[in-house]
Amino acid sequence: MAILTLLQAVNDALHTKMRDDERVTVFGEDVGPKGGVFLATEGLTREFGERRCFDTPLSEDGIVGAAVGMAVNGLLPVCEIQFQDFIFPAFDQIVSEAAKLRYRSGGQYTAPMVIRTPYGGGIRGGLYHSQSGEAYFAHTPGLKVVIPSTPYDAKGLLIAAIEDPDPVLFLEPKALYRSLKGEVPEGSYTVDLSTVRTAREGSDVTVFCYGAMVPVCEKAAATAAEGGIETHVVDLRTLLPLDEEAVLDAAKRTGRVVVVHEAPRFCGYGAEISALIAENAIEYMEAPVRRVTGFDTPFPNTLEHHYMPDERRVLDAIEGVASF
Amino acid sequence: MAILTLLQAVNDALHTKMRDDERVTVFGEDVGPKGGVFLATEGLTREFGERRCFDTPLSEDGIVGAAVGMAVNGLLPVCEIQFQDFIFPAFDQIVSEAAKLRYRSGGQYTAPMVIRTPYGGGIRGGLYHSQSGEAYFAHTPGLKVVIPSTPYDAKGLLIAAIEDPDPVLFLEPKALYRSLKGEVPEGSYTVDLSTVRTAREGSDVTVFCYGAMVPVCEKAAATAAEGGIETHVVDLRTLLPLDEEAVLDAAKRTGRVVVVHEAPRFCGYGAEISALIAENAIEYMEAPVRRVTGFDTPFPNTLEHHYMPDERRVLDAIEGVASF
Amino acid sequence: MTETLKMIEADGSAPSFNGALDDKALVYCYRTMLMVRAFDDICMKLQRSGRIGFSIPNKGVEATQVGAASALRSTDFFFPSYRDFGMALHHGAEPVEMMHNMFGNASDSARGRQMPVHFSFTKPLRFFSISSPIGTHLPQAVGAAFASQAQGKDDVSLASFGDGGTSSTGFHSALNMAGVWKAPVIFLCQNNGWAISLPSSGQTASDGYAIKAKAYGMPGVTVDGNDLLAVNRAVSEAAERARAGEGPTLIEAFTYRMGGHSTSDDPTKYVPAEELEKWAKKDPVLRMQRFLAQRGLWDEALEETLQAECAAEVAAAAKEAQATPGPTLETIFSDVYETLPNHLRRQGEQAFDLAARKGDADAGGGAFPL
Amino acid sequence: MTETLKMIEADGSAPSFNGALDDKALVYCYRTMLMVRAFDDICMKLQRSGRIGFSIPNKGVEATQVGAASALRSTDFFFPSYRDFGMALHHGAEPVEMMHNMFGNASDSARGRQMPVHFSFTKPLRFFSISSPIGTHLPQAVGAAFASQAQGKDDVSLASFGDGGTSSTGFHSALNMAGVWKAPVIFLCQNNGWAISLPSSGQTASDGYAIKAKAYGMPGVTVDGNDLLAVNRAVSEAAERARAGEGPTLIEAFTYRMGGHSTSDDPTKYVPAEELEKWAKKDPVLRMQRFLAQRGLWDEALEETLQAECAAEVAAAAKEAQATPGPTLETIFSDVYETLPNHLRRQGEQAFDLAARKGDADAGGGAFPL
Ligand SMILES: Cc1ncc(C[n+]2csc(CCOP(=O)(O)OP(=O)(O)O)c2C)c(N)n1
Ligand SMILES: Cc1ncc(C[n+]2csc(CCOP(=O)(O)OP(=O)(O)O)c2C)c(N)n1
Ligand SMILES: [Mg+2]
Ligand SMILES: [Mg+2]
Repeated sequence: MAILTLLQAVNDALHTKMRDDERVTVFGEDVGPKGGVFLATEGLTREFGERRCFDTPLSEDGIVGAAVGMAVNGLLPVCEIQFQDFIFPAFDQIVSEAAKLRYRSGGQYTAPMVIRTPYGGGIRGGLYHSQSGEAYFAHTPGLKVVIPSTPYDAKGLLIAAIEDPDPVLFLEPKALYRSLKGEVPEGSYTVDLSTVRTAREGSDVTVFCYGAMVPVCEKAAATAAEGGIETHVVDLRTLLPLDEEAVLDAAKRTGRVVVVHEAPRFCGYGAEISALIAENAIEYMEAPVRRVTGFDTPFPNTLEHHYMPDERRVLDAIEGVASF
Repeated sequence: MAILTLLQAVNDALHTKMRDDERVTVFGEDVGPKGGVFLATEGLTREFGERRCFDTPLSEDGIVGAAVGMAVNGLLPVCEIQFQDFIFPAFDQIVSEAAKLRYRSGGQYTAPMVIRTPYGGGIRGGLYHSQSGEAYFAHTPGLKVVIPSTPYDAKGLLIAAIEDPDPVLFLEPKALYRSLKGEVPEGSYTVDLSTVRTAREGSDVTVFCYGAMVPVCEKAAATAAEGGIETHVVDLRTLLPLDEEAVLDAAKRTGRVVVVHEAPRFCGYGAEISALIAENAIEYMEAPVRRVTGFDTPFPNTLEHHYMPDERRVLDAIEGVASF
Repeated sequence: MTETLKMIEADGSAPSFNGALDDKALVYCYRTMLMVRAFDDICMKLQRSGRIGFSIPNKGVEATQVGAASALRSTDFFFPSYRDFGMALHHGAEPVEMMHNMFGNASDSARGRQMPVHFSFTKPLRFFSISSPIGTHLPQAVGAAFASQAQGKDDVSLASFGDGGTSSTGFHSALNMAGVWKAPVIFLCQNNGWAISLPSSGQTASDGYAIKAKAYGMPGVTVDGNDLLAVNRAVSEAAERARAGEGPTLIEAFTYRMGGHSTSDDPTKYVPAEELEKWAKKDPVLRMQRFLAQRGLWDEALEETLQAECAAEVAAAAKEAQATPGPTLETIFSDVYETLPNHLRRQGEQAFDLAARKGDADAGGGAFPL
Repeated sequence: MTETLKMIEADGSAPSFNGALDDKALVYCYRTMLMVRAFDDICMKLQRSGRIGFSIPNKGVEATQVGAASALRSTDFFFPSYRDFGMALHHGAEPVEMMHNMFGNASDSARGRQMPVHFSFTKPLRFFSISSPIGTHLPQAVGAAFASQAQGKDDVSLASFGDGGTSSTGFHSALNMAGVWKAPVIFLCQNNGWAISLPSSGQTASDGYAIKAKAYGMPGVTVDGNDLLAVNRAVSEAAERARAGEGPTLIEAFTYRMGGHSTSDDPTKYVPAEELEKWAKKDPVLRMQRFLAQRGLWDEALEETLQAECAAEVAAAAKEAQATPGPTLETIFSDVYETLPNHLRRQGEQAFDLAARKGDADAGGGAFPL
């Protein structure tokens, strides 16, 4: 098996599905000859031609709107938003249109499409090249929201997203694009949407996380283990629909829970995890459900390492709930 | 004191502030001669002229974008989005611009502005005239999010919002526009932002709600009282920033909590309330924290009364946590 | 403003008509216009009597809708606005199916989820599901047109929208991309004088709407929207260009909304009475009638027959729709995704359970059936 | 494409120049151009050596920036793009303040919260805080222009953006509203040939960019963007019209981005070498230099002095900025709102507490000071 970076795994998934299915059409800003600003689409125009991988004008609304139109008329669009921070001009197309089309038409029209976009901090991108907007989308029925944290999952989940009959927002943790390598099978395979991944087994504390926070939590868990705390790390990976049973099982297993994400805390995705537990497993809890998150501020530039949860902060929370 | 509907109270607040302060400028679609589709701005163009209350082209992005520009250059814009469902083309201006301007410029530029918009169900408006999008905005640092549930609060909170140095999203429960009357003082007064309102005192169960759900919860509380359950009803009214201390106090008071809103449950505003409690008051809880919300689907039309939490559903939850 | 294409004179003569539509087709167009009016009328009555909640009148704009529809095939992809159901009727959509939507009942293709007038058909024509946000369907029409072309089909997309719609985000994104892609799409701007209470003169400072095509490198055409033949010609020409790979066209149909914006609107508050009178004289249905009469295709007897047929058909449709029960509780939860996710299944089960325990909701067979 | 306004010939002669800028002003403009280049150069070096993270080069577009700035007052409201800091320099912004931003340090007016090149000034000119999303500042410029007018001031707003920016949502909303409002705003589209890797020919199918003005009922002007005098004239005329209440103007300055999009970009991957060579011959700084020489305002000695001055000033600025410490932890939490809300105060206190307990963060005085 090849050892690929997460970025290469994304690229591999696109190549694989484009070879498999000629309906798959990739477009967005700079995704053609340049191969995308992160090079996730490198080589696609060369291999599949301009009709199947091409640059668009600077219009996220147009990109996603056109994707909906392609999806209802026989193609399988996989569009890219250059940074998740720039998805907001397309918010209306995503939330009002793609997500609600099947429902409002009684299934007469559907939008099998994927929106890929790099999200999150860690590249000194400041307010507008660092955001984690998953909660905006996870609150939108009709959408699926996926965030991989390993090269294997990146490929398998992206292929599953492309094959999915409903619109999928595929958020790629840009901080892991090149920093993370892992085994990736050749050819096509899928990772089921709506499943979580156990990144580490443990019996004392359960940590829920996703995307770029997974390796941070794994590190914190390793350090905690040195101090005798066994941490169970769950990579949520499909944020919507969420495998709630698995979440509750993992929470009950230890009765001590920490939820970690980069996005601001208030009304962030972590709140849903806490709420699920407070509603369905509160009697199993032996400690407060703690959240370790970005602060409720915009994303700063110079101090981003203080803003993003790091091993230090996660570990502190693990120790806190373990000793409660 | 005059007895006004919530709609009249909004109209009164606008008249009052426009008389007080000539910087206040009202604009949006159909807000001029027609007085708005709900008549919230009726009479303003007549009294203050076209320069201070006027219609715009059909462009929410333009409306909010222009409001930011007016705000940084000496006016106090109060723009209207005709239905909250149509705010999404302006999402970028709200989330990327208005909310982040003070931060990104180190306070050199600020956006004291108000976006008023009717939200919520109850008028057979289907998918696109019924939504409750508060969670999208409450997850956005830099914004304030306000939802009144009484005529008194509507006027006092709106005046406070107009006077506030930061951008405020003012969501008006359209289901209550004409159905609810109450005493409203003449002239200017404010209701502090970031305070909750105790709508009913009780010692057995605490219900958190806002907007059009407040009267629903009050009715359920009244019925519960007949069955011997004393319910404490808290109208959150300023969703961001939230008075978290008051929320935690009210939750600890009974140890049994129900959170109610119309919006879909998953990653809805209620999740934050549950999460706050799970993090800071879990040891006081004697029952699961239950949420009674809209379903995780788009908003249906014919069956909207099944979709929106009603007395029946709230009461069931109150009884459920009371007897846990 | 660019020159306006016009074919039917006030007296009904149409010297430049080249027979693009044969006699049968002409009468059929007229019949569709009457059907639109009949459907409108009964909906107004149903709304006034509280049987349906809402409707959107089409009086005044029938020639634009039907003229455009008559220029296209039912395999073309219609991306309509809420004021366009005449296009569907023209291609054979059943009034009763539309009525099910007006009542939001169990037989509605959208299961009563949408407001009235938000139709959706996949047959006998591709009439895209209408949504309320203005302008969002324009980039979708471009994407669909791109897809037709990519799959080697010569179908075109028609995106229809109002003067207000030109200010929307979607308008700009769509026309710009369509221009760059040379997508086979026709943009039909129905300038009906108003966007709710805003006159079209307040919507933009441009000299008419067709001129906006210049910003996107495509031809712009202004056509008399109350003249069915002129609209048919403009749309036919645009469709021909599109099918030939020559790209998109923006058509401004200059017409007039002769009623309120919707049944919720009181236009007397803002529409000048003189303006309404002026346009009443240009009534598109009368105009078409005079044209047909001049060609010997119309007489009082035909009028009576057609009117009676249309009235009967919509009345029967309304009766059937009214008698059809409302959607069942499960329709709240279905069609969010292709497969019902667990959290929604649970929410549905809880709703059914509560309905069973506390009544006040149609619980169907008792168990949540999805 | 509309006719292009051009004043300085390749040899430096400018027969149509009417003395709109006096000799001192002309040399000052030239000096600003050199300062932009000096600032750019040192930033490239700082970036390559890892001292700053990012920069955006301006080589090739200096005449457009400085020409536009020289036509406006510092009380006018500048809504710049990230490639426009020459406008700020021209009105007296200090290179050292800009450098503080490049380093994101404690003296940066934005407290190191933004990426480099995202400047913000309230004095000596109103240079609106730059944000990364493309096109959002255009409707803001319209609102600010409206506000100036409403308050009886004759200040204008300048909105500056790229060819890519014309496809954004904000472009459409802004130009349409400005047209309807007759707002005193100048839209300056810097068509520099590229939007990252997309050539401007792929951005739109329209015949140039100035023609887009027609869609909004305002004049559109094309100007040679490498010709400072021509840009100055076009912007001056637009400003005059705006101040006189005659509304907005769209100006397309036709110029060329002679470097990469940013320091993160490798343009050799997609920019044809011939194209770059062609434009190198039209270098706007050389063009201005020749013009000044023809008027006897330039010689080698002046060049040396100016270059030395600029280089010294930016070097000193870089030195000072580099020596300035980074922002303190509290700056994460301030300026979200005017008053720090309780939940943020708590988050800040926790951050300080953790830093105190576990180190690895500058906790300042130890207590959360806001
Ligand atoms: C994005 C958006 N903003 C506002 C509305 C509310 N609204 C519904 S129809 C309408 C006017 C539309 O005018 P026009 O496009 O001219 O179409 P017409 O009704 O005249 O056919 C408005 C403002 C909406 N539906 N969508
Ligand atoms: C809304 C949005 N989409 C995408 C981007 C990413 N992006 C940054 S600059 C740029 C190209 C801009 O081109 P242009 O407007 O011509 O300006 P130039 O860089 O040439 O000065 C893109 C696509 C962005 N910043 N904002
Ligand atoms: Mg209209
Ligand atoms: Mg450019």
